[in-house]
Amino acid sequence: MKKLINDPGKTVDEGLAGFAAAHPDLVRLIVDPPFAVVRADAPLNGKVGIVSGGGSGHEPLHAGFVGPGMLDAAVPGAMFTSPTPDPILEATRQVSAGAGVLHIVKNYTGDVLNFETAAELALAEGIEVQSVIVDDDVAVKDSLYTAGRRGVAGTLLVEKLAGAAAERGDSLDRVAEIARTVNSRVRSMGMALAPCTVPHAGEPSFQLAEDEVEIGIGIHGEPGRERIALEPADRIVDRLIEPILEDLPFQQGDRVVLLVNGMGGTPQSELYIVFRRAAEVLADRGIVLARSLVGSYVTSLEMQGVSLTLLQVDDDLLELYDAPVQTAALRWGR
Amino acid sequence: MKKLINDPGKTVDEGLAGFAAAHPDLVRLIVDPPFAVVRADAPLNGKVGIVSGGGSGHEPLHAGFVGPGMLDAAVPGAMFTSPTPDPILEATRQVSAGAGVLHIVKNYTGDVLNFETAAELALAEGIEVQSVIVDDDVAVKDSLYTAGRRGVAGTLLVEKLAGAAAERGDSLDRVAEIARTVNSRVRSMGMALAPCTVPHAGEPSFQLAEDEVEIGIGIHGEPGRERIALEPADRIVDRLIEPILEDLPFQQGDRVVLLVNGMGGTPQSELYIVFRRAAEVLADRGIVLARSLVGSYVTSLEMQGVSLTLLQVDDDLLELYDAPVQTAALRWGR
Amino acid sequence: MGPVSTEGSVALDGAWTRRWIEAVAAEVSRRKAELTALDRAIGDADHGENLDRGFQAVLGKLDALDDGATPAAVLRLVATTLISTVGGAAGPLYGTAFLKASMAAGDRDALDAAALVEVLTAARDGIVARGKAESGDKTMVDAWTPAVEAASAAGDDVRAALAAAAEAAAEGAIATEPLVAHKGRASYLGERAVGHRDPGAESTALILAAAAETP
Amino acid sequence: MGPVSTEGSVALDGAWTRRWIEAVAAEVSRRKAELTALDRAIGDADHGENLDRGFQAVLGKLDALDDGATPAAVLRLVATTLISTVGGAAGPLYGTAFLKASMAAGDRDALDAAALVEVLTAARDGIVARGKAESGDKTMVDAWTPAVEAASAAGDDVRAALAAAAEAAAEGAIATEPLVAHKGRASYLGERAVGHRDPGAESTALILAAAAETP
Ligand SMILES: Nc1ncnc2c1ncn2[C@@H]1O[C@H](COP(=O)(O)OP(=O)(O)O)[C@@H](O)[C@H]1O
Ligand SMILES: Nc1ncnc2c1ncn2[C@@H]1O[C@H](COP(=O)(O)OP(=O)(O)O)[C@@H](O)[C@H]1O
Ligand SMILES: [Mg+2]
Ligand SMILES: [Mg+2]
Ligand SMILES: [Mg+2]
Ligand SMILES: [Mg+2]
Repeated sequence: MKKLINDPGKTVDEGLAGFAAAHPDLVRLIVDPPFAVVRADAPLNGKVGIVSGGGSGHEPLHAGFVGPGMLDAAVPGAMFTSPTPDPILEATRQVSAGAGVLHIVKNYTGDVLNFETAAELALAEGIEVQSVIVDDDVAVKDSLYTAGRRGVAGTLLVEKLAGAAAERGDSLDRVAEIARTVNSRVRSMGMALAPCTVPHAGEPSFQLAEDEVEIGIGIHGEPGRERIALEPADRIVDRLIEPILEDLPFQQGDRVVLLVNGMGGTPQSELYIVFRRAAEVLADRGIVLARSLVGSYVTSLEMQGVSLTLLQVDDDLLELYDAPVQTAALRWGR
Repeated sequence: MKKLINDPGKTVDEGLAGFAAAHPDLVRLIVDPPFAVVRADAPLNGKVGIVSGGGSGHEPLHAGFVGPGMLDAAVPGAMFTSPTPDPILEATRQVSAGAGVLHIVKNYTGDVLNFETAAELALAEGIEVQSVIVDDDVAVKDSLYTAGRRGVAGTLLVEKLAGAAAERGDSLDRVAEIARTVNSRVRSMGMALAPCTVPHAGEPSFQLAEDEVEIGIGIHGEPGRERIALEPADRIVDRLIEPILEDLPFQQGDRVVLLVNGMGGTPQSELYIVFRRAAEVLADRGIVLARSLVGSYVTSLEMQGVSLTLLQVDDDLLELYDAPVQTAALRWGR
Repeated sequence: MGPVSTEGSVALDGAWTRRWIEAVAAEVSRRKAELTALDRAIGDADHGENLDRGFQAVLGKLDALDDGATPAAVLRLVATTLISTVGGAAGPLYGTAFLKASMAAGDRDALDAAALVEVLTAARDGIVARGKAESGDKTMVDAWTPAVEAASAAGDDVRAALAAAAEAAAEGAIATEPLVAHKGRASYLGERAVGHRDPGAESTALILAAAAETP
Repeated sequence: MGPVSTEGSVALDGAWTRRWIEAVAAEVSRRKAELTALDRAIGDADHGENLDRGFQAVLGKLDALDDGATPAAVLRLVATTLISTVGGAAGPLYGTAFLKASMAAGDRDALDAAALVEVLTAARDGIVARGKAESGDKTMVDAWTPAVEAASAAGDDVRAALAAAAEAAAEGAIATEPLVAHKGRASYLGERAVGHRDPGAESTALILAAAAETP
């Protein structure tokens, strides 16, 4: 294992210390209980607070999205491990400004349970909390016989659009409704060429042969649909986009935001090769590419691979997408 | 070699096609002669045009920096290979708006020679061209007995500040002078944990043992100062920052922009661990951290590693750094 | 307080509860890599690390407890510490288990066999209430439920009850191997989870084995 | 035009120049990996790929030339094609070499030994003017300069002059091995470049060997 770290047990702490030192204009770091990254100017009078979080190792998710127009706080857990209720509660307190707080939670048992406890404790302190569970990953069957779909790169879009709604002054009910609408219209699927290594584990989370790829990979290296022989990028894109298109389903005339997301160790040129084919498939289907986002936003340490995300938008959602955002990892508008 | 590509010979073409398809609001793609990425609204009446370029594989450099406040055109060559004069000339024509054109060239023999030819041809067509050579890499001795220092991540800052000067309407002489000033005050050094593989080569550009790292690596995988056993991140940062600080030298009371740049395959959390130590060293020396930039901006495909860049700034340079920029890879301000 | 005979019966008082938890912490630490390896196969390779972080934190807090602390007080400390240090799925689930166990122990100074069964049942029910797993879903519930049943069938010798619970939990953990998972991360694997033991069921067996062996 | 005897002398006319360039293209293609491997050791692993891209492009354009094209016309086509397709350091350097060679060839229908020396000298001088390398800097100049000198010492048989140039270039390429580089990417390596042959010197030797062998 070769990493730019000092101590496998301190990677989360030191990475957050660096993040806070690099972005003092955007965030402050809560170290007790460890850890929460809170928007520098929170709480903002009368604004709904938005808190997200989850295991570390998916950077820039979530801390990189704290700032005007997006999250009020991010609660990073240990590497790939949901945070405990204490820092979630503390973050909720710090961003509560009288208008209630929205928790955006990726659908993993640990995240759901820990955010649930924190929400109960916050409620007991008189803070109104609503929770939205994100489960956009079509690689996993959503049935009574699974923990349900995982929350993956679509989380970024839920955070962006809900954040924009909160920023313009929408009520907690309305912000939560928007977050649920976005979740209901966003679908993702990912793949891996090569695994990542969690620092304290010291060995790769899974093994792939030199000619194998995993289709439907999770962002913690959880296996997905199938393991196949390496194929040209265009064929791999087809394997990812078909299940996404069929699922909602996305139809001719739909307008979409297309997010091509790198898993952490994928060069940008490959993301654009993937984008090219995905845009081609959409054009073939008569689906309108309303907006494009390409980058490594919801990652899995240095995993090599990519995920595709499609969000079906109308004018209202597009307005929220286009609204200004000022965070370490996502910036546009004013 | 496991990559998200279709054909090793087409990675540059397809990546650029994807880039242009993702960012039609920012750029247009010139395919004949292949290739140049030109700002969508170029030429801008009376504005100095800024053209940069070089081998592909360093994305988002340079195409990711085309847009308001930065480059007017980027000319990508084959993978790791300087472009030929033809597309440089064509890009120069397309951004020429009567106020002259600045070429920003990284100091590699190939880039220097090809841009030189293009500049001569442009001049013959009546376009006034000035060239600035960027050579910020302190890993290589600048002596009569080498090709001189390489241009690495500092190029991004030369492009940003010169771009801001051109955008506010400075003359060609002034923009070139600013670019040269930035180059004279910026210093970088990088390292690699693991090599990258150029698609058409099919095998890694160099070999490192499981416990080895290369200090002073170039952005094409060119060897640097020394090969040493893996050390904690903080020690590695010290090895990179010391030669940088000594070189200018940077002194107590100086204000600096600190750029921590990922080589392509490095997870963001590691970049922030590196940032943390670099900021600590600066604080120890009484050097003032005026601005911070952390991300994978000047890369080497999927190489794992990091580079540090320091730019000494005064109020004027800081104003140019802070000026609005709207490109695919760098955005701030309005 | 001197060493307690390992023969015959034992009083499950506050001091015993503390010794048991210390033994759990030691075992988790020793078998951390093994638990994580089980989780690597069908999860995300952190179960051993998670529990070790939690029980090491518990060790650090045990000293602050009164010497005369009741079983409930020890269990409550374990619960709150696991909740605030473990995270993931195991943190809230084990946290709830110890919390409900502590509530079931009430103000008793020591647990007799009947109380032990009540406590184990409360722990199991807490996990089921939080995680909504059924038997056969390939989770820690598949170790807890047989353990509760075996303890209640063991009569009124606490040591026999503990031994029966430990044995049943161990068997329950092994019995998760042929199953497809319906809860937790392993559920994402479908048929590919077959043949692997559930890490949480294994850590449950570890916790109950430590109880059976605690003098 | 039929095959030309490989014995005795040969007319270095436009047709010969074309056959030579075709032979270069074939050799570069065949030895591409070898040239790239030399560049991997002390550069950036693209020299073979770069030249192959360029000479394949040249092949595609040769057909469009007049049958009666002069040596200068062929050399000029090579120059402009290399300049617009190779890139990197080798593109402008070889481009300039062929351009200056073409200018030196003038409107001659064929080159005699004296003209050949003029042409080779012009090529070398063009490279030196663009790249500013001196002898011993571990670049292609270390193959060109001995080649020019050997050709001019060879008397007035063109075949002998070509053979001498090829041999000297090959020796010059080998002689780059013990050197530290002062130009190009290899200069970044300092002492670590010692023991490796310069890829550009090797490709120069290839180009001149092809000339010596072209009937
Ligand atoms: N819904 C559930 N009900 C009961 N136990 C569960 C449930 N989900 C997960 N588990 C248990 O948690 C264990 C995994 O714990 P751990 O690896 O620490 O958490 P995470 O899955 O968040 O990484 C599984 O092996 C399983 O026994
Ligand atoms: N300044 C120079 N003068 C003469 N030849 C040079 C000079 N710089 C580089 N070269 C030659 O160019 C060769 C490298 O060519 P190539 O690999 O195609 O270009 P690049 O270095 O841009 O990748 C070197 O082996 C050397 O012979
Ligand atoms: Mg986990
Ligand atoms: Mg090159
Ligand atoms: Mg786990
Ligand atoms: Mg080269």
